[in-house]
Amino acid sequence: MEHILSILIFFPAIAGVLGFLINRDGIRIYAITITMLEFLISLVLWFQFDSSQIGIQFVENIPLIPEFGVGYFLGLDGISLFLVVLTTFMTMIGIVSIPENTKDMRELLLTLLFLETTMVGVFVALDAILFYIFWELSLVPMLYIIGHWGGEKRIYASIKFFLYTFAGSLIMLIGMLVMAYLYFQATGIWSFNLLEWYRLQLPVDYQLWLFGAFFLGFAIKVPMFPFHTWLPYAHGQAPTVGSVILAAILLKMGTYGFIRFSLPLYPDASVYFITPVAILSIIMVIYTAMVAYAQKDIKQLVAYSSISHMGVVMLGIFALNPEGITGSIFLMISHGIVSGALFLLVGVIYERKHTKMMSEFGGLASVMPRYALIFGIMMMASVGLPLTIGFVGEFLSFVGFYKISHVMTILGGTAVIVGAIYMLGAYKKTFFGQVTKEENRKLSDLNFREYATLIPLTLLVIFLGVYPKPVLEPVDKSVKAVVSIMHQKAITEEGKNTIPLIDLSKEIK
Amino acid sequence: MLEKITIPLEALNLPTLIPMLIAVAGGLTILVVDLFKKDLDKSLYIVLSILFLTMDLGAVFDLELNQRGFFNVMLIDGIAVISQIVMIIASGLFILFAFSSQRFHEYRYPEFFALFLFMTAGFQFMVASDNLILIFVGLETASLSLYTMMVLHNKDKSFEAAIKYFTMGAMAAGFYAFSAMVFYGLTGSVELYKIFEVLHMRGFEPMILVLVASIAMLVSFGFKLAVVPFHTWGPDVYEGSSAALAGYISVVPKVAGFVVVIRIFEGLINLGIDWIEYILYGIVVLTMTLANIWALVQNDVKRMLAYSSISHAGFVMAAIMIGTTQANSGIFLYWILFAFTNLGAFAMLWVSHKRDAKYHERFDHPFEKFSGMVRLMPVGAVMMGLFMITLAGVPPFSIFWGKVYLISSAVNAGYIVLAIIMVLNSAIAAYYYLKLVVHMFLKEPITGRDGSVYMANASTSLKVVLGIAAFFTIASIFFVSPILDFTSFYMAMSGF
Amino acid sequence: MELFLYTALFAPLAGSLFAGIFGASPKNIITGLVTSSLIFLSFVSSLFLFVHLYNGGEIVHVEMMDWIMAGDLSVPFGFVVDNVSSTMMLVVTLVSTVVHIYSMGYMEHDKGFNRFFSYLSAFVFSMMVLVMSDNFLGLFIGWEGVGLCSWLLIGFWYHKESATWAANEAFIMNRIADLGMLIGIFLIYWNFGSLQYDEVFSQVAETDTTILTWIGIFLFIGAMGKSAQFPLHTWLADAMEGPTPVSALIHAATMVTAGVYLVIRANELYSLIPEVGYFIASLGAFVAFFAATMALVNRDIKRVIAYSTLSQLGYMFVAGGLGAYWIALFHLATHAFFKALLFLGAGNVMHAMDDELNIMKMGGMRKVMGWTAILMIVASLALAGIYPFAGFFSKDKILEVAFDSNHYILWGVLWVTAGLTAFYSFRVVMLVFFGKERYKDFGFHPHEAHKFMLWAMSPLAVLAIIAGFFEHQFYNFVTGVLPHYNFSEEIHHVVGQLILVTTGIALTGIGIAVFSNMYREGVFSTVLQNNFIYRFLDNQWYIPKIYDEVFAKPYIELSTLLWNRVDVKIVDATVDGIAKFLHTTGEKTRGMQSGNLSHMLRWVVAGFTLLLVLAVVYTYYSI
Amino acid sequence: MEVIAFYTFAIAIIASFLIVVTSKNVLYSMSALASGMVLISGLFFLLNAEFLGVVQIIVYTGAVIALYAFAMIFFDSAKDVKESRRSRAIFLLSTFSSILLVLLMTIPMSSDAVSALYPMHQDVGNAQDVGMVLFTKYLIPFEVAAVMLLVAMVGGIVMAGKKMDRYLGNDKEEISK
Amino acid sequence: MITLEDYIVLATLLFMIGLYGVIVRTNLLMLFFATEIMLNSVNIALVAISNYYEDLTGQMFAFFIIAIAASEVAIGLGLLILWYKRHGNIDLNTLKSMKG
Repeated sequence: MEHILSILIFFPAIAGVLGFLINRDGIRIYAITITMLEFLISLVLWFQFDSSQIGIQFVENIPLIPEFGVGYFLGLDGISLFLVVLTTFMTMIGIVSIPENTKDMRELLLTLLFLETTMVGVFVALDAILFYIFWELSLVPMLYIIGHWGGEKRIYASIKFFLYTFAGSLIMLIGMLVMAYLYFQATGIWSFNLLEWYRLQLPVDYQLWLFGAFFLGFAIKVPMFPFHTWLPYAHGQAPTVGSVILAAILLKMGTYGFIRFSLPLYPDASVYFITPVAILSIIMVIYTAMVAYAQKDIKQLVAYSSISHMGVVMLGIFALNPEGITGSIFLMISHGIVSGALFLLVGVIYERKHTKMMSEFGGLASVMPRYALIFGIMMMASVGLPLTIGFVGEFLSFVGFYKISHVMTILGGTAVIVGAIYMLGAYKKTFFGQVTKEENRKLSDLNFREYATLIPLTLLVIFLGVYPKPVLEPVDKSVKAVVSIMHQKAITEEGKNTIPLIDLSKEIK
Repeated sequence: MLEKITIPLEALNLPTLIPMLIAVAGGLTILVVDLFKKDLDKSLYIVLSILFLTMDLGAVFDLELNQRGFFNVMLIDGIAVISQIVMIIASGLFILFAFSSQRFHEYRYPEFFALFLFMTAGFQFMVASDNLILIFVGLETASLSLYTMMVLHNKDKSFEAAIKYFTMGAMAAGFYAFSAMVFYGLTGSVELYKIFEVLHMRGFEPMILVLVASIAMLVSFGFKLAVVPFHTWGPDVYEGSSAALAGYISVVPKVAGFVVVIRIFEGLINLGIDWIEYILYGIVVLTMTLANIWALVQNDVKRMLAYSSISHAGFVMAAIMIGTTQANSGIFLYWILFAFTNLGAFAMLWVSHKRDAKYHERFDHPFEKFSGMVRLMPVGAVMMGLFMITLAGVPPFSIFWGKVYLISSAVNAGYIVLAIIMVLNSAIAAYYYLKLVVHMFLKEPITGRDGSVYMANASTSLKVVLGIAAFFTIASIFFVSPILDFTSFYMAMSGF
Repeated sequence: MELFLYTALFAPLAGSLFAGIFGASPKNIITGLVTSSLIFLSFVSSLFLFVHLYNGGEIVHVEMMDWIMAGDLSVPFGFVVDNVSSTMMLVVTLVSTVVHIYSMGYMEHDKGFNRFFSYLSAFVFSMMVLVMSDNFLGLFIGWEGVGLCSWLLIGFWYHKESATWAANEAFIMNRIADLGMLIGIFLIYWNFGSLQYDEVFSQVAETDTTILTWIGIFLFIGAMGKSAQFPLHTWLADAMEGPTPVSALIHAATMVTAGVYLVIRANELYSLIPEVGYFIASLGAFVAFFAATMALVNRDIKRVIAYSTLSQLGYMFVAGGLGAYWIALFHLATHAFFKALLFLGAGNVMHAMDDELNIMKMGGMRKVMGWTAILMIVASLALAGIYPFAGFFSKDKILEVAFDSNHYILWGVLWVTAGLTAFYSFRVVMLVFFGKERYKDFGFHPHEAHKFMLWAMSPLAVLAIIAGFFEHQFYNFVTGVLPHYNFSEEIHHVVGQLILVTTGIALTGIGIAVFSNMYREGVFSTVLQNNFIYRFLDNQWYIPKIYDEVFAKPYIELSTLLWNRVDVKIVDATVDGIAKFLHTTGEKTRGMQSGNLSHMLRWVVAGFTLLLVLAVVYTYYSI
Repeated sequence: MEVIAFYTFAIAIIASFLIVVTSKNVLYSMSALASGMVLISGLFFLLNAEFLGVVQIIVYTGAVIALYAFAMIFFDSAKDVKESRRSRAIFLLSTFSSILLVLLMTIPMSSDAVSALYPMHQDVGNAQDVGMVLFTKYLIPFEVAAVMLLVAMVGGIVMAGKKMDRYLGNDKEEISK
Repeated sequence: MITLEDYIVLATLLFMIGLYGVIVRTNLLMLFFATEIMLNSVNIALVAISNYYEDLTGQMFAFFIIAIAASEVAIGLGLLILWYKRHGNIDLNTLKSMKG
């Protein structure tokens, strides 16, 4: 299994290409099988992952453009491991969730397979250019998914999504090129190898600028206020599966980027930018939560809630200590599962009624009790109830950030309040009260396909909420490694003070 | 009386001439064949052209580097060789467009193919010399052939385009001559290396005249490369020419233009004339940005591609302005990658060539024509989409690498702001490329239409061309390294 | 002993899951039986544990498994049964058992019967986690868990708009407080490096008081929410929208006392920061009074009891704040008994009255439901603090503490409140059970509750009567872990007078309630009803209105504004504006490409000229 | 003598070329062009470039003007042409740029540092001198120029040829099979 | 004494006259005349410089420029003839089907 990462990346793409040969009837089974296999491979990966080890594992390194230092360099650590597993898992769920009568089923499924390739690629690429390739490439299938299977304003939404993120990441590309140049100046060799880059200790003003460049790329993806406006459109218009993938995985690419690139490469800049980033994050948390509360379309509401949660993730990351970063990664995973599930749930009623307006519903709890139950669980996970998956990450993120700033944590912590306000409000409008529309009385409860997608998510939400250790432990180790790199590299006094010193020898048992 | 001078044949270094001679001979052969037997099928001429181009290419590969020939008129340095290689290969691929399944007026002329070869020879002379006279003559040979070939399409629009092109070309020729005159007056020479030498010796005095000469040269080549504000012919010429020729115009003449611009302006910049650098900076920014903005509002794919080519040329001009070895090798990397993608894009337009006013009264390739193409002809749509997102610079497809390399060279040379402008322009550009993708993939087809319209002009050769273009575009990641080796080698050899 | 611990803890969960399986099915009495018996099992286990500890057994402490481990943070699922928690467990499971059994009768006609038991058992589980956890985060699990169950149960009749509204209000109010609690937990973690009670409390002595003060404040903010202290009290009255057993269990006996429990649990901490303690006591006293005033005029039987709960919680906080933790706990326990009893009695009344809550429509009901009347009177007497009922002992102790610690104002307030308490509780009793049978005017046909429901209530009644006599044993038991409260010497001299005074005012209150003419005509005369104070109290000090105007409505408006104006019109419009700008620029300038050859040529010349000018300028300046 | 000749020629050339660019009549314009060309050859003679002078006369008056003349006949454009739009902006632009450029070009550009690469020989005729350089150094450009002329010829023939008469307009499809 | 500069100024003047003609003429034939003027003016300067330096290169250049001018005439006229055949005029303003 030396090339398991390559297999993991390219298996769906190759299967996707072959999928063109398959008859339309069989394509659904085919796609489900492929994604399940892919998920199994990722489980094997998890199984083979040596969590006692700190560094990068499963490394593959083939030079592609040696003159320019671009290589096919893959690797995995605890941080990316679960994002990969999440990716394969959510893609599988997403594919299962697609209703039978979707138009152009084959195209949709195969596009999703290609998308999976790019997403896995983003999380395992350790070469900046390779990362960038997957990063950008992921836009294309998503563009198609939103644009082809979306709602009324799908074209506007898809183009906006594409151009916005594209523009941001191009600035990031400049950052990468500058970084490579600085590396070249320092060593005389061109390289985009991230691990090599980690060795560079840059002057603070360089760090600040480069941090800014990377920040734009990542922040748009996250999406941070005020770069978030593409997201409501994208979600509002995307088909259910598109929203699921978008919320569950694509957004994580931004925050992952922060952890993988911004923090270890620019520790001092990270420290320097804590306050501005935190302020933006707090605005994200509160502002978008309030905007979410004002929504009439339940899908938009969930979309805005995603932004709000990502604000918490950002706070966790910029805590710059293991608690916060581990928490933010866990929150990424939990948000992936929960928001994915919420979008699936919204999809359920959309499929039945072809509207997402909350005013069209009401009293669904009596018509679709099981649906209401699962929705309720997911909602509670979303507002971060302990023993659900949402709490662990949120708590850790805030704990971490509390070390940085008390006041800002309190402000950011209002997430637990404002989140409850809009979520419970939405739940009340949709599920409680009398059944206002007669036609809603006939709505059927969940069917087998929907159970198949939602039950695993529900179980995960509870299991990982009760016992997050299998995930937290490897993540925590890798995060500690990152933090210790940051501490070592920090130049300024402030940096050294803010980033805790981790004794890694304790971690190797 | 003058003494007799004897020159040993070896000193003439005749091999430097062989490639061009082959092309010229090819043109003559075609003319002669036509004399003997009229109305032969175009396929003969196409194959003959390809044959001669192949031989030409072989001869170019055979050239020894860094030599001068024929009383120093010929200059075979790395840049000359590599540009010839690029031009010949591109020409060979574009001439394959003539294998269309529809019949076109121009292909009934054997002269078309002869002119094509003469044009190639003209461009070859243009790049393989640093003598302003030979450059001028080569340039005019090529340009005059090109005008004629455009006209042979025999449409109102192509006449109009040719006249516009020709008139502006004549004016540009005037500027070229004027510039050369000033250089000559300043230095008593028309050979670039000598010009720089003398200028340097004179300490650039009088500076203003050096600048005047440079400006006139800039106008002349600004026209040739279609940089703002000398670009105005571009869109009209693309629209007026057949897609086959438009694709050619978007690639090959520009290579020749780049070479000359590199020779002249790099020399001047390297000598330390900052002003040229500033002006080029401004022109580059204007060209990239304005062309992009105009491309945004186009309704016709070909016309949009015209503006996009202008913008891409602006990108490459940026590299010329930067002028480091990395940037210079990036020029060719970029242009090779661009050539293949553009080849594919124009091939798609060519394949779908079917004049039908029901889409648009003026345009042959309005965006609406491609609406819903993915339903009618999925493979074609995927290919076109591929070329479009490649042009937009989505990795890992070909142009991305060129962009990365050029932006990197900008960064390395300290032009961070320029790099940012470059990427922002890429972002703007993405919009209009996407517009086509959106039409093809996301819109519903116009009712009552089938996919045959997209294959109206297809033939096996064209499909092969498409295949080659697509292959190169997709697999470029594996070619970047060799091409880079190759371009860097030649660039380093010629000292740029 | 671990077995008992786990049984006590997980039996309710098992019951909840069992009932949950049938959640959407029609009523099934088995779910009620199973859950009730499992709760009873839990009670028995708790009893075993209690006995074990009472007999001087070791404190039971288990670490079940790891929960959150990240960075230096390590939080296990750890449970501890010590004297405090076992007391709580006993109270909780006892009341729960009663309520479960009672509910089988109360909910017998409800569609959501199974669901109800599932929620109810889940609540018990959460409450058990809350009291048994050995660390702050575990407590927080329970804390939020009971919040969730409270939300579910308040909104149990989800088709009622008011119920769901109240549920959400309760949840959100609690969340506000929870944020404070979380901040407190963060502070604890970063200052002590752990969240385990023992590790934290072993370090408090060496820690800076400022930090401790902050921790104390933030933790207390959490407690304020759960225990509905001013200004986060409004939800509790609204929470009465839930089924009455829920009110009995959650909003009287157990959940709302969690705040008090927290203060008691963190006594090591609060002992070191008397200022905060004093603040807590003051707030408690204020709430005691404040809630009692609202109870005076309310016409909703459950709301009156809810306000009285609030008021009693205030008492507990006074005790807790002044350092008399064991007394707080004692009052907590006794209060649990008589308040649950009171609620269940009210439930009977409601049941009889087809869920009518307005006491004005009742009256003279002792004739049809005598047993209930007796039970209610017992509970009311306990509440009023009349000897020998349980409330007398615990409440009196609190007054003593207030007096003893020289906080005479607090004492005064509490003393007045004691009178008010007596008055309103008997006002209810009188209006419901005595006087004119007004219900007949409204066409109700009340009937006595099921026998087994009354039997189920009986343990509470018994305890409400006798619990006070175990004060001494209780004191001995809980001070095993809680600090003693040392009364000063002087207090022994005045204690008698104090009791006298207090009982006096209580009796006066009762007397006024019973013998005044007011209730005969509908309690308060119309003149009185138009009085400002009456309206002020009737409107709950206008606080819900203020909240509505100051927070809720502006929040909605601001949200809409942010969305419609800021997000769409500014943030998004900026982005689109850039695109539009580019596009418009393109449209505006595409005229440059006029297609006219002369124009094209002129552009070239213009460019040429411009370059010339630039060249001249450059040369001129560079010389 | 030289001065007189120069100014005479200069003024005459300027005058005729001004007529070329301003006259409304093609015939006048063309005649003025022809005379200007001839006058330029006068300057060439003045500058000791006899060969070029001759070439100028032959090529321009002999060939170019003749071509134009034929073309003029073909176009039937002996009548006045309407020249509109003498806008102020164009006038200003051209005047300004002309003055600017002319002023710039008054700056002496020559230098003593420059040495002739292909010096003239005093003892031989200009034609011989030119021939010598043309057929050694500039042989290649010369040959390329030949190709260029061939291209021009081919182009001219093709464009004027009969086949081009098949009018396709813009909307018609190309010759179908 | 006539200096080199006099010739160059003359040439420049003529060049600008030609340029002026190019931008104002709407009759294409006359426009082409103007381009001829531009090229010819350069020839004067080239020959003058050549004479000044006593260097033959300038004359060579002028020679080639003459050749180029002649070729351009051929092609240009060909284009005009085609246009005229179709449209019956050679007015520049009739070239207007493409814009924007």
